[in-house]
This record gives sequence, C-alpha cells and structure tokens, in this order.
Amino acid sequence: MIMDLNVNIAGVILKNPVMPASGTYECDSIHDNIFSPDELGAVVSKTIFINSREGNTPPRICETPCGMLNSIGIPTEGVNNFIKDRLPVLSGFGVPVIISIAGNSMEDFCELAGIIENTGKADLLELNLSCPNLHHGIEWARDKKELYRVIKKVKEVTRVPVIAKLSPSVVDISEMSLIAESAGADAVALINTYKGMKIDINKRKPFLGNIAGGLSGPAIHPLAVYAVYSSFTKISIPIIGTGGIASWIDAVEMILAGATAVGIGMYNFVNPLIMREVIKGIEAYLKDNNFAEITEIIGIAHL
Amino acid sequence: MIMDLNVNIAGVILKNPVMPASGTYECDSIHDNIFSPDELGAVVSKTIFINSREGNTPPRICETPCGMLNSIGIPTEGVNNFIKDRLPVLSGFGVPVIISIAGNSMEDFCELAGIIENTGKADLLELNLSCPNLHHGIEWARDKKELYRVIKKVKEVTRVPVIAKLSPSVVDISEMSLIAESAGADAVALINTYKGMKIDINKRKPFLGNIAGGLSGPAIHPLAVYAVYSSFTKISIPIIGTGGIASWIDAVEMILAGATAVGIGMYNFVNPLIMREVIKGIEAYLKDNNFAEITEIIGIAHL
Amino acid sequence: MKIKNSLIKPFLTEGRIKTRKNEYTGYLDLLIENDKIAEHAMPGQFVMVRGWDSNDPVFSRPFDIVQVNPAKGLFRLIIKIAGKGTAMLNSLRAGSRLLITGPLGNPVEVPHGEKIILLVRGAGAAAVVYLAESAKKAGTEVFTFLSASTRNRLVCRDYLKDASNDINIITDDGSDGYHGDARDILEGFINKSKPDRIYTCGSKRFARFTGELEKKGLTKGYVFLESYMACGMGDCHGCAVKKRGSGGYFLVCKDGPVFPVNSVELD
Amino acid sequence: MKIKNSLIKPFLTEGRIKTRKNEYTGYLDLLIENDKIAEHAMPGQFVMVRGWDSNDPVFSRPFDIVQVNPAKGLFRLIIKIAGKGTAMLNSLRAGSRLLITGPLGNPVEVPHGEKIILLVRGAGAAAVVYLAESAKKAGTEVFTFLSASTRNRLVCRDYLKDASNDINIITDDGSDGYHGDARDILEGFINKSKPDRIYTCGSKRFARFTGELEKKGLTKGYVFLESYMACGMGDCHGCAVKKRGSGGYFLVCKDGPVFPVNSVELD
Ligand SMILES: Cc1cc2nc3c(=O)[nH]c(=O)nc-3n(C[C@H](O)[C@H](O)[C@H](O)COP(=O)(O)OP(=O)(O)OC[C@H]3O[C@@H](n4cnc5c(N)ncnc54)[C@H](O)[C@@H]3O)c2cc1C
Ligand SMILES: Cc1cc2nc3c(=O)[nH]c(=O)nc-3n(C[C@H](O)[C@H](O)[C@H](O)COP(=O)(O)OP(=O)(O)OC[C@H]3O[C@@H](n4cnc5c(N)ncnc54)[C@H](O)[C@@H]3O)c2cc1C
Ligand SMILES: Cc1cc2nc3c(=O)[nH]c(=O)nc-3n(C[C@H](O)[C@H](O)[C@H](O)COP(=O)(O)O)c2cc1C
Ligand SMILES: Cc1cc2nc3c(=O)[nH]c(=O)nc-3n(C[C@H](O)[C@H](O)[C@H](O)COP(=O)(O)O)c2cc1C
Ligand code: FES
Ligand code: FES
Repeated sequence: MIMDLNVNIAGVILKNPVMPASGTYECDSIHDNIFSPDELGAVVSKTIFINSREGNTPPRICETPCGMLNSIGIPTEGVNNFIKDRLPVLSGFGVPVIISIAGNSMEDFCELAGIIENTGKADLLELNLSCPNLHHGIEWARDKKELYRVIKKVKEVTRVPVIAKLSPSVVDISEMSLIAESAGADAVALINTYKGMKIDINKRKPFLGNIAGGLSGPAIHPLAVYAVYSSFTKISIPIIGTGGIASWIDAVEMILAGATAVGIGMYNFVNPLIMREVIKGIEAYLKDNNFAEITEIIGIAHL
Repeated sequence: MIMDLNVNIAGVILKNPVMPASGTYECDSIHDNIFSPDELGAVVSKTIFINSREGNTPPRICETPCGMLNSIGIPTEGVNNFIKDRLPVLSGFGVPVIISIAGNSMEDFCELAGIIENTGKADLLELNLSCPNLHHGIEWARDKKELYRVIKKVKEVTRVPVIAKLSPSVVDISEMSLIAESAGADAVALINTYKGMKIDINKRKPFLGNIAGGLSGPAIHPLAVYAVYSSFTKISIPIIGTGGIASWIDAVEMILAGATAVGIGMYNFVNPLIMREVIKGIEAYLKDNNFAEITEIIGIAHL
Repeated sequence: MKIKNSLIKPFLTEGRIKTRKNEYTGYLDLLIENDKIAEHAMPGQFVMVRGWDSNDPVFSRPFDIVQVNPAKGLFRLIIKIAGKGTAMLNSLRAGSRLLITGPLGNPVEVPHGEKIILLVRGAGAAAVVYLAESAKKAGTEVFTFLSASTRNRLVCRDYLKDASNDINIITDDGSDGYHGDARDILEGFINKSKPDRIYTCGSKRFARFTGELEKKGLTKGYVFLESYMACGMGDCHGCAVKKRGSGGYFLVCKDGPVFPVNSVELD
Repeated sequence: MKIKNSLIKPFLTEGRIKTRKNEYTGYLDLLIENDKIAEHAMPGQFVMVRGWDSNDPVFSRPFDIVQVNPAKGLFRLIIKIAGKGTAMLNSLRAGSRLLITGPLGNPVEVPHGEKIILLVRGAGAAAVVYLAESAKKAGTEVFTFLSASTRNRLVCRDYLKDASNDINIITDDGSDGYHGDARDILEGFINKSKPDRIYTCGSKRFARFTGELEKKGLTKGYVFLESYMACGMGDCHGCAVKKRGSGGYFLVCKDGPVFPVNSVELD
C-alpha cells in the first residue's frame, strides 16, 4: 500500500508535508551526496530583502541545552541577485517553491511581493513577520494592528498565496493566528524563534555579537506543539508547524496537534538527513496505524 | 578569604543568593541525608491558596528535551493547615522564609496576604501571578492593568515586602517588570514556566491529563537569562532570576545578567544537591575572579 | 539474611557497575557496587538512577531494587530497555559510574509465617524478588506466578524460582509453562490454597483481577504501582495516582510504591 | 601517497573507533575506520563528528583531519578535551560508532617544490600534519615550529617530526626545546631561509604575526581559522568571520577554513 502524503496549502499541492524552515537549508549542491531537495514537499528560501544585507557581528550562534541561539541577522544578496542566482536553483527541483520575504516597512513587503510575483516562480510567499534579530523584525507579529495591516496590504498587491510566519513572543499566539487569517493570510507558519541570550561568565559579556538571539531546536518543541494545538481550533487556514522537530515522532506530534505541514529548522544542522527520515517516518506511521492519507490525522489529538 | 555572598531583597538579608523556586522543594526531612535547607539563602513555600486543592488529573509531568512539562495544578492543604503544619517547618531553618500565594480573585490575594502577615513568620511574600496550570493563573501577569491592580491592592493591605512572580508569555517581560515596580512590588521573580504540550503519538491524545503544562528546566535557561537581562535596566528593584538553572555557571550567568538572587526549580529533581553546588560554585567563582562581594557582579554583563 | 525494619532517609550516592548482562531479550541485569543501598534498602523500595552527564534525557530513571548483598556492598537492578534512558544505561560497560538516589519509597511489610502469592508479568517481576526472598526467610510460603509474552522474556525466572516455594510459568504463546492467561489457573489455586495475601506487578489486568479477588473476600491484595517520576522524593507531586472513592491523590514515590490494591483507582 | 586534487561533496557516514589513546595531557588521539573520509579527504579539510544520541550537546563537533590511510580506510583525529562534547568523545571506547559529516571545507593547495613554514600551537598542530605530509611528498621543504605551554602538550610532535624536514620545539616553560616565544626565533629564520609560505594555526598571536610577516613582504601567510559551527556546510551562516577591508563576511566552513592571513579580520 502506498500512503498518500499529499497536503494542500492554499491550493498548492505538496507531495509530502515536509519542508525546511526558512534560513536553515540552502538547497545547495554541497548536499548532493546526502539528500536531494527534490524529495521535499516544498523548498523554502531564506528570508529575502530588497537590498543586500551583511548579517550581524559574530559570534552569531551558540549552543544551548537541546537548542541553539542564533543572531545571524539574515544576510542576503538582495532580491535582484536572489532572482538571478538562487531562484533558478530553487525552482529546479520540481517541487513547490516558497519565498520568504521581509522588509523594514509595509512598502518593502508590498514591493517585494510584487517583484517575486512577477518572476512567476513563487508558489507561495512567506512573510517573515517574526525575526527577533532584526531592528523592526518581530514587531509585526507582536502588534495586532500592524500584523493585520501588513498582511492585508500584501494580499492586496499579490495573487500569490501568502503564509504569515508568526512569533511566539506574544500573549496568545492563537489570537495572532486568527488576526492573520482575518487579514487574508492563506496559511500561518508557527513558530519563529524565542528571544534569548547566553552570557560568557569569563568575559562577563553577552556571548553573541548581537547580545541576544533567537532560540530554536528541540528545547522549544513542546512550545511549538502548543502554539499549533491552540491555533488549530481557532482558524481554518492551514498551519505549517515549525519548532524543534528532531525526529519523525516530533513531526507526527505537530500534525496530530493540527499542522498540515511541518518545517524543519536547526535540526538540519545536526542531522543533514533529518528531512528524509521524517518523510519516511510519517509514511511508516500512517501505515502502521492503518491510515491511508495523511489528512486523516491532521489535528486529531483534539478529538 | 571568605567571600561575601550576602544579598538584600527588600531589606531582608539572604546569606547567599540561592533559593528553591516555589513548588519544587518541600524542605522535608526526607532530604536529611542529602542537603539541609539551612544552607540556603531563603526557603520558599509552594504556592498556597486559601482553600485546599487536589491538583490536576495525572499524568502531571513529562520529560521534554532538556526540560519538563508539569501540570501539577498546585495541590495545597489550604492556608490554615499550611500555617499549622508546614510553616513551623519552614521557619525552623533560621533562614528567611518566602511564602508564595495565589488566588482566584484580587480579594483572595489580599485576604491571604493578611493571614500570612499575621503569622509574623513571612519575611517576604511572593505573588504567583503566572501559573499556566490554573484557571485564572497566568492572566494576572499577562494583562498590564490586572498586574498593576493586584500588586497595588496587596501592597495596600500588607507591610510584608512583596515579590511579583511574572510570566514570560507576554510581548515584553521588561515592561511587565516595570509595571510591577510602579505598582509597588519590592522585587520581581523572573520567570515562571512557558505553556507547552506533548502529544502521545500512539494514543493520539495530549500526554498530560490537563492537556497542556508549563515548560521548565535547562531548555528555557537562555530565555530566562534574557528576561532578567532586559528587565535589569528598566527597574531598580531586585530580580530573583529563575529558569533552567542546572549548574553554578547557569546561576552566575543569571547574576551577571542582573539577578540579585536565583531560584532553582526542576533541577532539584534531577540533582538533589544542586543548590549546595550552586552556592559553592558562586563562591569559588568570586574568589577565582577576585571579587570580594557578590554584589559586585550583579548585572555587570551590561557594562 | 536479617529482615530489616528501620527506615532510613535516602542518600545521593555514586555506584559502580560490577557486572552487566543481557540474559533476556530486551532486558539488562545490572549488579551495582554501593554500600549504602546494599545495606539499607528494604523490599518494595526503589532507586532513581542516571549514568550520563547530559540533560537529555534529563530525569533519572526509577527501578526496583531486585536483590541486595549487604556483606559485599552490592545490589541488583533488572532493567527493561524501553527508551532513551534505559538504552543509555544499556550502553554502559562494567566499571561505569552511576548516580543513585535511594533507597526510595516505603518498604512493604514482610509477611511472617503466612502464605502469599506473587502475580507478576514482564519487568514487574523485578519488583517482587526481594520481597519473595525476605518473606520466605520469615517463614512465609511463597507461590509465584510469572507471566510473559514469550519464553525469553521470563525475567527474574531463576531469582524468583530460588526465592519461592513454588513457581508457575505462564506464556502468551505457550513457549514455556502454561499457554494462556495466568488468571485462568490462579483463581482455582486461590480457592484451594487460601493465601493470606497476593502481590501483583507489571500488568493492569492483573491489578484489576487482584482487586476483584480481594472484593470477593478471597485474599488481601497489594499492587506495585509505576508512574512518571521526576524526583522520587515527594517534591514534584508529579507521580500522583487517584485515591479510590475518597478523592484526592497519593504520590506513588512517597505514599507507595506498593498500595493496598483497592485503595487506588486502577484505570 | 598520491596528491589528490578533485574535490568531493561531503558524506554523512558512520565511522568506528579503531584505536584511542590519551598520549598528551588533555588530548585524545582517535584512529577511525571510514573508507569515504580516508579516501577523499584532502589537507585543510575537516569533519563534523558526534558519538552520542542525545541532543545535549546538540551540535556535532568540528575537527581537522590529521592523517588519512586510504588503503586501510582509516583516518586520524586529535582532540583537545575542552568541554561537554569532547568529554563525551573521550569517554567512548574502541569499537564505538561515530556519526561523521565530511570531508568539509576547502583543501589547501599543496605547494610543490617550495619552502614552507608551519607555525602551530596546541591543538592547532592537528590542522597541519596532513598538509606537511603532502607538501613534503610534493618536493616541498617543510620547517615546523611547534609551540605549547609545556612539554606534554606538544601534540602531534611525532607526526609532525616525520612529516617535516626540520622541527623546532618551543615551550613557554622551557620544559622542552626553546624556552620562550616562537616568534623570537622565527623572524631570524625567515630572513635567512626566505620561505615561500607560512601556515599558522592555534594562536591569535601567531596569526597576527604571520600577517605582519606578509605585510613586510617576507613571505605569503595563511591561517587556519576556527569558529563556532552548527552545520559545517554553509547552511547556518553561523561561522562568519569578517573580511578585511572590503566589509562583509566569509563563512569559515564554506570559504575556509584556511584563509590568506590578510584577507580576514583577526581580532
Ligand atoms: C517505582 C518504579 C519502579 C520501577 N522499576 C522498574 C524496574 O525494576 N525495571 C524496569 O525495567 N522498569 C522499572 N520501572 C519503569 C522504568 O522506570 C521505565 O521503564 C523507564 O523509566 C523508561 O525510561 P526510558 O528512558 O528508557 O524510556 P522513555 O524515554 O521514558 O520512553 C518510553 C517510551 O515512550 C516513547 N515515546 C516517546 N515520545 C513519544 C510520543 N510522543 N508518543 C508516544 N510515545 C512516545 C518512546 O519511544 C519509548 O518507547 C519502574 C518505574 C517506577 C515508577
Ligand atoms: C574547522 C575547525 C577545526 C577544528 N579542529 C580541531 C582539532 O583538530 N582538534 C581540536 O582539538 N579542536 C579542533 N577544533 C575545535 C573544536 O571543535 C572544539 O574544541 C570543540 O568543538 C569543543 O567542544 P566541547 O563540547 O568539548 O566544548 P564546549 O562544550 O563547546 O565548551 C567549550 C568551553 O566553554 C565553557 N563554557 C560553558 N558555558 C560557559 C559560559 N556561560 N561562559 C563561559 N564559558 C562557558 C565550557 O566550560 C568549556 O570549557 C576545530 C574547530 C573548527 C571550527
Ligand atoms: C540559523 C537560523 C537562521 C534562521 N533564519 C531564518 C530566516 O531567514 N527567516 C525565517 O523566517 N526564519 C529563520 N529562522 C527561524 C526558523 O525558520 C524556524 O522558524 C525556527 O528556527 C524554529 O524551528 P527549529 O526549532 O526547527 O529551528 C532561522 C533559524 C535559525 C536557527
Ligand atoms: C513541578 C513544578 C511545580 C511548580 N510549582 C510552582 C508553584 O507552586 N508556584 C510557583 O510560583 N511556581 C511553581 N513552579 C514554577 C517554578 O517555581 C519555576 O518558576 C519554573 O519551574 C522555572 O524554573 P526551573 O526551570 O528552574 O524549573 C513549579 C515548577 C515545577 C516544575
Ligand atoms: S516523583 Fe516527584 S513527587 Fe513522586
Ligand atoms: S557552520 Fe554553518 S555556515 Fe558554517
């Protein structure tokens, strides 16, 4: 029996629910001997800005208990170079392409959305409204009015379906999911990183060059599952569950909680084969538990 | 050279900055062969309510990557039995006693504060405004107005200095610390647990009897350090830094970030000697780095 | 062996693995050097153990004390390889160090000059070996019913054989002993032999059955309970189990781990 | 040994510890069985290694490939016990399995028929052994300056001795070789011998010194850089090091780990 792993995000069919989380997997040929992105449900770009950016001062990463802090600060070549150099690579795998964008203003988001739409190569647009390492990075997803307005505006200027990537650093993320939906978002991605820091006790200074960073990895998995679980009953658009997935079991938890698809972030660094293992593991789980389609299990932990 | 580990929380002198986090250490004689609470900077009661409570349906705990979820739900014998049976034990160690209280209403908090004050045995009162496992547990610390009002009210009815224990599940905890200070709190305890959950993939149901629980342990340490660091510059009352401390290094990080004292929670379960190890470790750190007093290092990661 | 009766507070103590063997499929048999546990542990008690520095897994794992040898400062654990923590323990070689908290929990009162039944399955067998040995020495007749899915999962078989007056083997697949369910042969035996007490561990079905026997007035029943544990000492309130009838909770670590079978809710 | 020149993409592959020894205080010398690394790794490249299932520590650790034996499918790592991850590796016995990603990073171009200096300290010595062996075989004269705080931290001493035309030992405490700072004796040597290149690893002072030598027009300089790494493959952008002058960053794993010494900011 062949399991049906197809999922539908805003009309785009993913052959399986597994994709990288933005900014954690370059889809470069360096992985050729390990894993090919054409096995994925979708490929996801790192977040693109209009102009190029260098990223933050090192050290940019540090290990924490079952997780990591990053203050990468989204280095990017800018949208034009991205379209020229990277987009052809991403769209060469024959799987849906999700382009993540961010900006310093509402206008930036709209302009980028337009530019990306014109390439005709983006199946889905992800709005990164929740990066804790940017000057005005996380504020979009923390302020109800701003969140509503930026999504609404972007939806007005583009027909590419929009995923709103939200921040857990709010009072109740399920309310923010609802606002995203009511503003017209076609899906939400839950969650981005939590702001955290490490201090070097010998230097008596923050360890990261940028003082604080975003926490991700297995440590936050129970928080991401709850974010998905609590949003699932409030909204009817699909959820891309992201946060701390380190095994197929973690991914199945996310789907049972209500995720239609899952994003895998830092664990790509730990185990470059993790995305394949998750795809295979989900398939085996469906088989072992007599489900024919993955859609049968989305959110059933609520029943 | 003998290091001076004394710290001052609202006029109460602690001989060292180490205390248990509320609800994680019973100060029972069962520890007699391991560790005695009289070595601590202070003892802290679990949270007390006016009436007795059973606690939540099991399972109440589960392990997560470098952490745990708990949905204990604060079982308590009620304040009268507490005063009769437990308080004499807590005040028998010759170290300051911190009593943690919570209630379902503003009136409960005030009534409890009065009852506790009348015993004459509480050096500090901790308001648990942030338990994610109670019906109206975390809301106090999530709503700016409620937070202000409850602290203000309690301060009106008691002269025992008040610690406000806050929740990280807010947009910006440093703002909440500031509100607590402006309402009259004498100190803040940062942080309580994060709401999270685990799903049993075989039963396809939430693992915990109460569906969700609070995440604590090493996993959240970088988040707790950041909460302390970001609050330190905004307020001038002392901070009790709590969250994921599993070694003296973690405790020193907290103090460098701005904590005057540290609370140790779940790691008491993992290593029943952790509090002594932290006290000794801090002492050795001061010595090795030529500090005479612990107060010299509070918050110096900001410089 | 002397029957102990003074309860000591738990220690936080280091142990060394003396020998390790994997005699039964998926089980580890550890003989551990540690004077304190060997000297003070009583039947029904357990230890919390870790053998790693890492915080993943973070909790120590609880295991029943299977046998003690105070003279040599040794005690035994039988560990079912269930997940991450037990797999870590299984990867350790002789000579490795363990961090141990214990002895924990309340000892079971050892019956003197009575007739008792032990009804156990799988890893549950580990819980009653020490009780069997002590009871037999106290002049009690011990009848053991040891059940497992198949022959090579009959853990503690030899230990229990030595410690019982008679042992009955039951397997689901008939690969050894009685082919079927222990309960089939037990009720007849009880009607005939009229035991004073029955102790059960390792199966919810057996626990409920034991509760029924007691309700029928056939014998007193006791159950060794397990629960997720963080501290093992009453600090976390995590290991709660619902009291029968009256409401409220017992803590398995502090009030148990052995309970009169009809005092708790067996779900 | 043939000098390789075709760069292969990294593998995710399992290795087995063939032998382990702790010859120098605080260092572990691991000989690992793995065909792929042994066959394809080139001088200057590294591997990311883990030897535990746990997620604490979560990242694999990067180590330079010290020696390879393609015929026997073996390669060597020299590991300084620095913290949790390296302590875990140190606790593993021969026969244990490792998860390895590699070979990673860009090979250094092996100089043919030149004269080169290797200026290394502590664990930094591990980085240049393979280069020394390859260069010597390519007819290059190799002069090594090996520095350490004290005698029993002169790691790779024998490997480097075999692979160099001449080796100079320098210790801070004078317990072996020259008593003092390698830089004292090096400038004179360079003025005299006029080497084509100098490679340095393991000391920021040495790196800055090497930069100065190049600026003075005395020789070309190269530095083996280290950085916190999560992925080792250019995915995380965590291992950034500032470019000199022009602004922007290199990634140590993808653009390095060996850099022309004056192309990067040495803080
Ligand atoms: C008082 C007491 C005494 C005990 N005595 C003994 C004894 O003597 N001998 C003995 O063998 N045992 C005994 N036990 C039980 C023993 O403590 C446990 O078997 C042990 O703690 C398991 O640890 P682990 O790390 O190996 O398994 P865990 O890592 O805790 O995992 C258990 C299982 O959960 C699964 N799992 C993980 N995530 C999920 C998910 N999302 N959904 C569903 N499943 C999931 C894992 O795959 C694994 O199979 C005792 C317990 C108690 C309380
Ligand atoms: C390309 C490359 C090649 C390398 N090659 C080699 C090689 O060949 N050989 C070699 O030995 N090394 C090499 N290294 C370095 C090696 O990777 C590191 O030494 C190793 O990763 C250390 O891991 P660890 O887990 O042991 O230490 P970590 O756990 O990472 O700890 C490092 C130190 O930090 C301390 N620490 C923890 N918390 C704090 C705090 N809050 N404040 C201050 N200090 C703290 C710890 O106590 C410890 O001493 C290389 C590195 C790179 C990038
Ligand atoms: C190194 C690193 C870089 C990241 N870059 C981005 C980014 O460019 N855009 C974005 O939306 N999220 C970014 N994230 C967040 C991840 O996409 C993801 O939401 C988060 O890490 C939680 O998932 P995880 O726990 O699986 O890593 C980054 C995370 C890491 C660790
Ligand atoms: C089992 C358990 C019970 C707790 N009970 C209480 C409580 O009664 N009152 C309270 O204010 N906090 C309670 N907490 C929260 C802790 O006091 C602490 O704020 C939190 O666990 C973070 O610290 P840690 O990471 O060191 O555990 C409890 C935490 C745990 C794990
Ligand atoms: S395990 Fe903590 S109270 Fe029982
Ligand atoms: S270590 Fe990830 S980019 Fe270099």
